[in-house]
Amino acid sequence: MNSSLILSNILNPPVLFFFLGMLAIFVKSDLEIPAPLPKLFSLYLLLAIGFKGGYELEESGINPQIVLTLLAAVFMASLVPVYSFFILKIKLDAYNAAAIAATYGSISAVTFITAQSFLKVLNINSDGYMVAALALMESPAIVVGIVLVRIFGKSKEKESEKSEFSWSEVLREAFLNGSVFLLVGSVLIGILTGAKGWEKLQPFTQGIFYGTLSFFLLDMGMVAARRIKDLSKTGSFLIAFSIFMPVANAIFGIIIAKIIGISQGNALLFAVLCASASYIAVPAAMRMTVPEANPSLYVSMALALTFPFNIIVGIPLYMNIIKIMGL
Amino acid sequence: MNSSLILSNILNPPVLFFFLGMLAIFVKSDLEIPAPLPKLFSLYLLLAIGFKGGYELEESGINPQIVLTLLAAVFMASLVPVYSFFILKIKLDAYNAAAIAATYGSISAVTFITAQSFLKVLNINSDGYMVAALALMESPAIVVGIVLVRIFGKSKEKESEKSEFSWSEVLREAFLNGSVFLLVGSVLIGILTGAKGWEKLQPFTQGIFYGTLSFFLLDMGMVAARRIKDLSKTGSFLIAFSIFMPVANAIFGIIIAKIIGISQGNALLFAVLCASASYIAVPAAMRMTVPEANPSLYVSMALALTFPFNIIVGIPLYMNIIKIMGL
Amino acid sequence: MNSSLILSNILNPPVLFFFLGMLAIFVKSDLEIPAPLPKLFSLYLLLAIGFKGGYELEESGINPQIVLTLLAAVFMASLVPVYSFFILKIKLDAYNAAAIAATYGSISAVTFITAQSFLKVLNINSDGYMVAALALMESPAIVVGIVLVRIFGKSKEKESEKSEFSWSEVLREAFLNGSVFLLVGSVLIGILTGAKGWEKLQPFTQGIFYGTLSFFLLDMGMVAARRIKDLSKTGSFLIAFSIFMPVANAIFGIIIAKIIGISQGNALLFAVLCASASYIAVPAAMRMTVPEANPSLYVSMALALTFPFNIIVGIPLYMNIIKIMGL
Amino acid sequence: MELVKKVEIITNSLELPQVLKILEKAGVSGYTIIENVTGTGDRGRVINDLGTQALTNGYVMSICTEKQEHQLVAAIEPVLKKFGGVCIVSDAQWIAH
Amino acid sequence: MELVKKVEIITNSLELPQVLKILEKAGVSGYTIIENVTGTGDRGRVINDLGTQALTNGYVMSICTEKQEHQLVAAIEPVLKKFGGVCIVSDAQWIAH
Amino acid sequence: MELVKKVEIITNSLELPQVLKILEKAGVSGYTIIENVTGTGDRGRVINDLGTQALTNGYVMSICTEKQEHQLVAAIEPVLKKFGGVCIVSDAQWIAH
Ligand SMILES: Nc1ncnc2c1ncn2[C@@H]1O[C@H](COP(=O)(O)O)[C@@H](O)[C@H]1O
Ligand SMILES: Nc1ncnc2c1ncn2[C@@H]1O[C@H](COP(=O)(O)O)[C@@H](O)[C@H]1O
Ligand SMILES: Nc1ncnc2c1ncn2[C@@H]1O[C@H](COP(=O)(O)O)[C@@H](O)[C@H]1O
Ligand code: NA
Ligand code: NA
Ligand code: NA
Repeated sequence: MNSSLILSNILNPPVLFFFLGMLAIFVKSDLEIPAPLPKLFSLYLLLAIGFKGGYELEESGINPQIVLTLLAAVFMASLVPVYSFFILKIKLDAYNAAAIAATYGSISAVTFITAQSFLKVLNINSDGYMVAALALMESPAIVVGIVLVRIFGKSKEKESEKSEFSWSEVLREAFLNGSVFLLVGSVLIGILTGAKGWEKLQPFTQGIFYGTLSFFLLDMGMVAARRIKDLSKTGSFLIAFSIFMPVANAIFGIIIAKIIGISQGNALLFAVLCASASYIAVPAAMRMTVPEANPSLYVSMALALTFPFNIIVGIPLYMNIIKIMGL
Repeated sequence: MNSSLILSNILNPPVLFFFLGMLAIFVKSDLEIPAPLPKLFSLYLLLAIGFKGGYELEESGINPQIVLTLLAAVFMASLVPVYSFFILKIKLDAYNAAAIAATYGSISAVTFITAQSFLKVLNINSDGYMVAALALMESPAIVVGIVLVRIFGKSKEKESEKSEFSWSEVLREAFLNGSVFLLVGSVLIGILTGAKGWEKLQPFTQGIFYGTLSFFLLDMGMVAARRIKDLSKTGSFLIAFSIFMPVANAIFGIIIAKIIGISQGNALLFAVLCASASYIAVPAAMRMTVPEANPSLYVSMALALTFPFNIIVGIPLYMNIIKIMGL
Repeated sequence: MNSSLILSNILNPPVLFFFLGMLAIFVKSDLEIPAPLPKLFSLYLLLAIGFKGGYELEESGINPQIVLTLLAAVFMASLVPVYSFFILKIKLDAYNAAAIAATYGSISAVTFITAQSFLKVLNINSDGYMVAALALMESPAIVVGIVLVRIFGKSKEKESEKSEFSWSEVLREAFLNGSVFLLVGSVLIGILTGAKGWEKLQPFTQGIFYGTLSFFLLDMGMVAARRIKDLSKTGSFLIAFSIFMPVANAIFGIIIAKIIGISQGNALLFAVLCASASYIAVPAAMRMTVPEANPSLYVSMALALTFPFNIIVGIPLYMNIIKIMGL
Repeated sequence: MELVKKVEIITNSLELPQVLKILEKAGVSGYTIIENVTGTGDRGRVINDLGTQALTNGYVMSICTEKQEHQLVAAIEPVLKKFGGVCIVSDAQWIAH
Repeated sequence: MELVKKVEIITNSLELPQVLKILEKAGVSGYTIIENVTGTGDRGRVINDLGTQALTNGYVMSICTEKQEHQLVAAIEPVLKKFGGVCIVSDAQWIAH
Repeated sequence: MELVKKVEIITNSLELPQVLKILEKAGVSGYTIIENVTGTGDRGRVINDLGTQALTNGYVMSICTEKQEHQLVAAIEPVLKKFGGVCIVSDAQWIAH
């Protein structure tokens, strides 16, 4: 693998702050970023990338290529949890398999943003509509996950309780969870206000963007590292899954990217979306709808393994694969 | 009404984020901006407009026009609660009438800031000293409200308890509440440090201003929408009051603006100050000094009706009236 | 003393906001900056000065002068608590004497930052490596303080309890406390990413720096003023100590600065480091390791006296001494 | 002062709205909520460091009559069984305004 | 362990200073405060989403002797009557440092 | 419902980890934590306005058996003696999921 890619990734301040956060936990520093400060950063990042994506989309307009990419995004977001589920069922019950499958079918916005920042270091272009792909890929896996539980879960519940389940609540949780809502809303506002709005908000949404991302990744490094001890209860099957599944999903994504012919930068973002796993929206939805599954499994896999793997190794690795495959 | 004015207002990112916040509650998204993050935004906005106003005041100096405007501001802030009180007394007891009257006599800083941002979109000038008017209009209504209670409230309290009432505490609450204090303090610092200070702080107080305002209005949209169900208990009299009173106050303000001959931009800001209602400083003061009044009445009127009305309809409407009246 | 220096210091927005914060408490305004917002500002400031220091260090490279300065820093940080201890022992028991000595041996980052901002107003240069001095001076006093307690404290504990004491925990607390860790980490990241990283993060780490500092000092003014009543229990000996010791330490620092021949700007920063006292890292460490000492003593001395004294009087005073001594 | 029952419920924050509905159905005169508490139980450690309530706990306390308490406990039990958490009842006296 | 009374007071945050004064006057050895709690009572819902404490509740708990408790309850009652809130008393045992 | 002991511990936040260790050693089935509470006691006022936990309190509550309670109290006492704080025990009933 091209070592300059790894270096470009690692010598990026946000990634270094991620390391610093992990280190803080490993050496038991009492560094702390108390709640709800990290929430401020994550809301800011969603608003900022949404607004920027919307503005760029307004500038570029819609074309068949964009539509094709977005369809591919929905396709992958629905397919990944299905095959993941059957792989996971080998070792797990239907509840945990479905919850983990949903986790990996969905995406991590901050991994996406870190990949954008990596592209910027390399001076490779990517397009605003990829933010729409990001938004579209967050929810389908939740629905797929719940459908899988409904089909394969041998419900321990009595019939009376089962009737309490409400699809409307599930769909709301899936499509209107805070991060999807803010992201889509910001995209729309970016489209509506165009260049004028962009000019006004640009010092906020762009100027302090990388600094805030660095701060947030510092926190995420701590959050991820804190969960690493939970991995001991996870078992080697799931540990392997948390590393190899993302890579497989990324390669699958890159193949599709090649087929539909999208640019290098967009292909990397697409690969990263396929490879990343959700540790916020999906866990919240699963905690409510599949309480039988163990949150510390799906949260710690996504957060303590897949997330750092993607940030540190995955992003340059997928870029390398893209170059090898000649996109 | 001039539809391009409405459009200019609505296609302003901060206003769109306000809509987005309201929508989040209506569709029951789990989007959340947890306390105390909104406090950060509101403190920031007060510091930033205060500092900017002070700097501009230092640049322009004081003239008779400014003094006249500030006197008009204090006049309106003292008069509005008086006539509001007698209108409200038709249907309410003295406690609630006084508390609501005080609420509408005082102002909402974020409505003022949104009007400033609307003027900026239209490229209409306004002056730094209007921030001083804002500061001066926050407190008098609190004092007027309490005086009205003292006169008209048939006190249920025993004489012994009555003696506990302390004017010094009331005046402190009125003139030294956090928002007035920070605003006035920032104006003074802006005056003292002038161009040098402005240059140093400008990326903070100006650069990220509209972004932070957008973020804050996103939250305020959620806060306002959350209180809309409380309106069902409010009754049609108070609902009508929450819409028509602001318009009447604004027209009254515009007439005064015409008499004293201030510019279009300043007239809009003055009208907005007259029209807006307080949902923070005054409720806090009323909760302490008039505990007999029902907070959910005055808070939900100011927050769920008057505030969104002013942000969405009021600001362009008052501008239209100003144009029609030929200011 | 040169009155223009005092004026330059006082007409600096951050210092004025510090006054404003103190005033808020004195007049009993209900202004409030709720936790954890101040933590956001303090983390930001550490990250920003660390990153900037690291970048400047990478640009300038290492030279013997730098090494000498850093050695002097460690020397002063170890020496100050020793002689402070023996002065304090005149009136206090070994526990309180050691805890206060450690407090004054260590440093206050925000005093350092305010001094940097003062230098900027005066257009006097200082170097990035002084941030490394800051980082190096935070911890040694903690270790010295604990050694002093071990030697001079007539332990009330039984032997069995004494064995619980763990040096590894103390050293971790000393060298890996959150502020040292974040500062050193940010310096290293600044060095590693150099000009490229600086360019990316500059709007964040530099653009909004003075505004955030102003905000933080507004809060610190409130925090300091809140502790002033605690001083009544402190006694005149400790009150005198909190003012004269910093001046003595600063003069001592300036003499050393003259001997090793560092520039005016760096000398001021060095003097301020010697003069300032820690109110966060050291109190935390002392609360854990010397629970016999009274936290309200060392916290209120450092926070309610030494900190405001340095911010308002100390910084221009030390500059004046530096000028008189012909550095 | 009046003899009353003090009911305390700790469960996943996401279930808070459901718990409040149960309280209101039982007709209690009020309740007090502390959000974002953490803890440990059979479902593992709860850390409040993700920007979501999904993985924190909520604490609700309500003063009620003995009759309301019985109704409450019966209604809360299935929620706790499904989503985890505890319900604690003790004796107290109170004055309300 | 010593038999004591546990007094819990929940009221509007603005009244917290007044409650603490009452506690200090009663001579309690200490108290613990949880700020910004929310809830529902006769005065309606309390939501912590405005940048002010005016509309949140404060929670104070104090361990005291039975005698102090009587004095406390008597002094707190008019505050609760005027500004709302509740005062809960229960039996407990404690050890202090 | 099961008769249980409710143990509440309030101490300096820095000692929280040590308290949790003691709870785990006593084998309790769980506990609930409220961070950054404030208060007053023999060691003076605790204000939560510095960016550090060093000077705030932590609150821990655990439902346990009487036997565990005895073990707990014995183990907690020296910590409270050294670092300050209080430990409160009361009777309760509970249902866990
Ligand atoms: N024995 C206990 N004492 C106090 N709180 C408990 C106890 N057991 C559980 N909890 C609380 O209830 C939450 C959910 O418990 P569980 O469903 O057992 O994981 C925990 O995170 C704790 O906050
Ligand atoms: N029955 C109750 N149980 C627990 N807390 C209550 C109860 N009634 C009132 N409260 C608390 O006291 C506050 C003020 O009550 P109120 O004055 O009745 O509105 C409420 O917001 C609740 O936090
Ligand atoms: N009598 C009491 N009632 C309730 N909480 C107390 C009491 N005494 C002390 N505390 C709490 O325990 C903490 C430490 O107490 P102390 O070690 O006495 O300073 C205080 O800050 C309070 O939060
Ligand atoms: Na994925
Ligand atoms: Na008004
Ligand atoms: Na020092």
